[in-house]
Amino acid sequence: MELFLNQLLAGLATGGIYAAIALAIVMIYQAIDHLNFAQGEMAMFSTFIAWQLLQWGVPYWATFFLTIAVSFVGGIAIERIVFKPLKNAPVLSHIVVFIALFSVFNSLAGFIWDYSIKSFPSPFGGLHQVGMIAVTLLLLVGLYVFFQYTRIGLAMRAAAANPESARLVGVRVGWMVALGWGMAAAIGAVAGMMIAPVVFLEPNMMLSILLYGFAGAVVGGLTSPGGAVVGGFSVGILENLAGTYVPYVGSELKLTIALVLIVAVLVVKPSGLFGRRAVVRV
Amino acid sequence: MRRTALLLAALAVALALPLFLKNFTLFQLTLVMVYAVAILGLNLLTGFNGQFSLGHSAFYAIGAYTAAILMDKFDLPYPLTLPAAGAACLVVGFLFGLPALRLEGLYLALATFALAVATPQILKFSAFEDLTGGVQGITILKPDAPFGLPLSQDQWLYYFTLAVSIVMFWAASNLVSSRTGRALMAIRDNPLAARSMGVDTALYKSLAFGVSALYTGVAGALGAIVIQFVAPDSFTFFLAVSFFVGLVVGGVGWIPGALFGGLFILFVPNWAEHISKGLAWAVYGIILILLIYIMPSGAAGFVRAVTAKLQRRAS
Amino acid sequence: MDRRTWLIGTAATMALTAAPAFAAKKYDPGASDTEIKVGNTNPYSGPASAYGLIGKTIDAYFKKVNDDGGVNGRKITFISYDDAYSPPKTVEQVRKLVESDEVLLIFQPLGTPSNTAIQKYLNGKKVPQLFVATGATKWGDPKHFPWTMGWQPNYQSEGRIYAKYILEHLPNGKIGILYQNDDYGKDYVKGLKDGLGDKAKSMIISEQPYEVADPTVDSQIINLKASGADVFFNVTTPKFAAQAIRKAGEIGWKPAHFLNNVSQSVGSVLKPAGLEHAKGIFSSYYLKDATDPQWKDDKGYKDWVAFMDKYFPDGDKTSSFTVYGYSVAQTLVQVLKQCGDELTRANVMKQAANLKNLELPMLLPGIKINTGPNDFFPIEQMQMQRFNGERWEPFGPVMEGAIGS
Amino acid sequence: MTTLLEAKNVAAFYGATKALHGVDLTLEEGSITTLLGANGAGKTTTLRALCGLIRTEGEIRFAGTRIDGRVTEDIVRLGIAHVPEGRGTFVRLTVEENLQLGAMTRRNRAEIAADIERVYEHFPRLKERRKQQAGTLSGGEQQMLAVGRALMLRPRLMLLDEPSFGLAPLVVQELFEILRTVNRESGVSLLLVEQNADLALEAADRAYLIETGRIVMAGSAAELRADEGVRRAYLGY
Repeated sequence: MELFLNQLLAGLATGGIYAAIALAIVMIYQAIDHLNFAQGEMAMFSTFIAWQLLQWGVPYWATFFLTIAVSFVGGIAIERIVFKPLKNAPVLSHIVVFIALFSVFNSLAGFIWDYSIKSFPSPFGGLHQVGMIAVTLLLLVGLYVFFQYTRIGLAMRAAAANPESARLVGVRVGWMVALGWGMAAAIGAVAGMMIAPVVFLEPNMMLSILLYGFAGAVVGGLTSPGGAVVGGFSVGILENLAGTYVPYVGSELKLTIALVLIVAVLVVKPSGLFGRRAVVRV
Repeated sequence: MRRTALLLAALAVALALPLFLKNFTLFQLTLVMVYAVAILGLNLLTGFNGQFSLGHSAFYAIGAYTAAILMDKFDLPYPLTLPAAGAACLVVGFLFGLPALRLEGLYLALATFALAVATPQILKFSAFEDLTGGVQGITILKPDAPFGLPLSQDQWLYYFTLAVSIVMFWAASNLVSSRTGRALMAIRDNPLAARSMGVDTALYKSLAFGVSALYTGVAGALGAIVIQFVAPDSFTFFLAVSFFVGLVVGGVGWIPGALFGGLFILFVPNWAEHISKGLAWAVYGIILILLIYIMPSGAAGFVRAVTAKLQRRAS
Repeated sequence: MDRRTWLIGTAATMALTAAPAFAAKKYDPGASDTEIKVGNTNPYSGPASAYGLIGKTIDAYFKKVNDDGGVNGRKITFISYDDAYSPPKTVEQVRKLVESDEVLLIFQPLGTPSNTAIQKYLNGKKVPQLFVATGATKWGDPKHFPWTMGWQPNYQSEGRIYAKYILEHLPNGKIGILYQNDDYGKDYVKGLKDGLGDKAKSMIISEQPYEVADPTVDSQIINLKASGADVFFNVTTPKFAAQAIRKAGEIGWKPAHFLNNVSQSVGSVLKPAGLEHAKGIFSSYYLKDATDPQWKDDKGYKDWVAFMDKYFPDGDKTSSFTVYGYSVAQTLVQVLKQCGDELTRANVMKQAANLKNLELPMLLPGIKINTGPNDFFPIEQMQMQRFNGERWEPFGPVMEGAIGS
Repeated sequence: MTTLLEAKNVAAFYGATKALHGVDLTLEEGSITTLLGANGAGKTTTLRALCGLIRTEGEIRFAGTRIDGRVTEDIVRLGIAHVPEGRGTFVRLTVEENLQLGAMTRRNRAEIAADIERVYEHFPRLKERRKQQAGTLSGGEQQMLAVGRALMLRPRLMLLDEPSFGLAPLVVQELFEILRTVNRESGVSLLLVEQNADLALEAADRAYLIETGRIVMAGSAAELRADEGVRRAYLGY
């Protein structure tokens, strides 16, 4: 029983990591209707920027907000420079560009900061994982309020759902997409700064976390930020319990088991546990 | 007529290359053909049937291991391992295609991506270690040219792979222009209409998965013979991502595009490394972005635009 | 290079290769009056890119050698390609090195699968596959693969050294193992089990693998604690080692902790993990840890720092990989020196198998490199050490893993 | 009366394909104008061209300013509301959110709230369903929502693309009644594209006939109604 509880708590803690990144994934999915495969690398890069600021002696909270601001601007810049000219290219070409961005960020981080691990401080001390979960939930609430109760949040939702109609009511759709990138980059930065104290900072730190984040986002349903958070936590817990309790194969095939379960969820419920399929009457 | 002439010229060049090129370059070109066949498999699925996959490294791995195990444990001659690998992948692909029926677009991409990620772990699994060699993998012997032909191993493998590739490409273009091919494309373009025309979409979609896996599996077997070695680390999801990049760069839904894709994923990383060692993958990423910028629909779109321009000028 | 070492090396050369040293010049591809071409593959990208530091350090060291006049008047041209830790890519790059760049030898290709993939090719071509960067046991097999040689102590012998210690001092220990699920991890576990012999079954009560792709090993550590183990054999690479040490400390699990030397760096593992959690850990090593304050006045250490400052200023001085790259490059330079003017592939292997009591400035005191026609394991000695919360304290004699030789 | 919108020799393109070949149009302030034509004649294309949704050539002026070549978002801000073909409903948003989106270019919250109430007065059924997902509304309700959303802009000109399409006759009548009221009370000019020529000519002051991307006839609604050819081809009697 004690083992079970401990594994549950550990799963919750790693789940917090996945939830944070899943939230960023869902954010950008809402804004651009794609999964951004470079999301994790962008978050990693932001975290390195934070690390560099800390090395230069900038205090933690100043670094925290400065990094968010820099990432926000960076995300917008990426959309304006890389994706705006490609807005008429086929979807698959966009995915290739995500892959290209992935390579660029990974390689650049390794080049600038090299590949050995770096410890990253936590503002919450010994209670880091509790703090991380709290930050994730806070972000979620913040996003909910933003999307539900602000004009610009409404405009973003409209731009994502029906770009042409949105333009016809005067929403600057191009900028909404850019804003979505900016926000996703900023949320990624927060996720990165929360994750790095747990897994240590290095250029490849997001590789697998991104995958689990995707899994969490998909299980929860890509259209639901709340679902993404729940999904992230479930994947974390599931993975730990499978590794501990599935006899014989559990420890060796932990990842595989988790993935099989995810695919199973999808087969039963193709739009995720909390995802919505648009209801349309013609 | 012009097309046939072009194909014959290309074939003549391909046959003559070993007379002029070093063994190492031939080896690289052999790998290009191997990757081209793998990408062709992916193209049949994505380009002609509209199903995504970021998991084709799994089928490539199954093909490679099938070949390696048959050669290593059962002393099967290497040419016979290709049909075996193809058959194994046809079955696995078809079975994977069944649950995949329920998934669309991104969800399918993710499910297949999960398959790619899990592959190395499954290959390492200790229960299969006697067969797969576990983490150590399997080393196999490189075949000599048969019948005492005066060819080096690399030259022979080049011709062997060339022959297999020609058969695979020929079969693919026939498949695409057949009734089955039209059904596959109808499903891609308008699944509802296809169903109302009486196409059994479930069957065809699973079949497309199977055939696609078959191609990639044959490529995997060829790859194992050429590299002489299989190990879990050879089949990570990076390979699946490379295939995908090759598909898009070559052109989705255009059969010769696979060859462009193969050339791209083999040579461009090397060029990138040549330009800057420390930033090789950053350079690669930038090349990729520029390429998509110039040819948003890959080589296919580019070639089409150029031929259209030429024809317009001619007329 | 430390003067004393150089003298020993030269003396060895004089004594054992006196005759060929005065022979006429003889060259294989890749060698000439002015140049020696050395080929290498390293993972500069991909999941194992942390190891790329080794290749960069070697490159920097050869620059230094060239600035100092080269080896017997010849400059070393070091050609190193990225293989992203993918065996097919290694095959392609190594073939390019051999057939297109025409290097004299392949030096330090990294990774067990990568080296396995090129072993047959290089032995078939009779090109040296020298001082491979992996600790698998299979690299010391001169009968079947006379062109392949390892360098570092192999993982299995390190496992045996810990087994020996455990049997002696903790005969009733209950052992829990955390290992990376690949050749490296499994070799360590095999070494430990072989060393424990009959007692392995009863003593090892839990084995927890992890994948390189796992974000954390927290779950595994919880399971190990729950199993009741009081001896912890920690076979992890730096990132996971740091996670494991920290997690064990956080949940109050205090076993006798044996950490594989891959991750013994004070600066890049123990410090991030928290020095208070690392106190009391056992390990064994053969290189000096550059972040260990006990070496700060050591001549070899100071030379290394001077080299790093001048030739590799961006290099990470807290990483053991820079020390490793420096030392293995010095070993190759010694071999090339011994080759004299006979720079043939055969002679390279012959001299590589003819290193006698070679001491290097960054090897721990008492550790010597020895090879022979039937001994393709250059470094076989290790020193047990314990972490006192600040630095590693050696204890006991220099130990031999004794396998293969 | 003053000219509100004037299009001179406007061509429009879908990619490389030319879809309009020199259209001339003049709309008077406060008028109802209708654009008639067969399927594929270029009616929808004309509307899309006017509000910058596709690439155009030629000159378009709105209240004196050139608007050709400007982006849709800016044209909307000048006071042109477009009720597109298929209604452009934001199906996953609520009815009220749809209306709020219509006022995206405006700032004054109190006025917006008042305008929403006015839309609800016009369309009481929307008020009942204000918290419902818009996708769950019936076709007629969605059309009303689309008109309501357009009104939220406080436009000077509304472009309506087949508002009667797919609606029951009673609903159509109700809708046109409201459109006429809006035109009369708020002075909003309307440009109406319709399949149902009878209905459109009855409501309109002025009419244009478009065939294969060219304006082939222009005049008062009465003139077109009286024309033999129009009658035979579009009115069906």
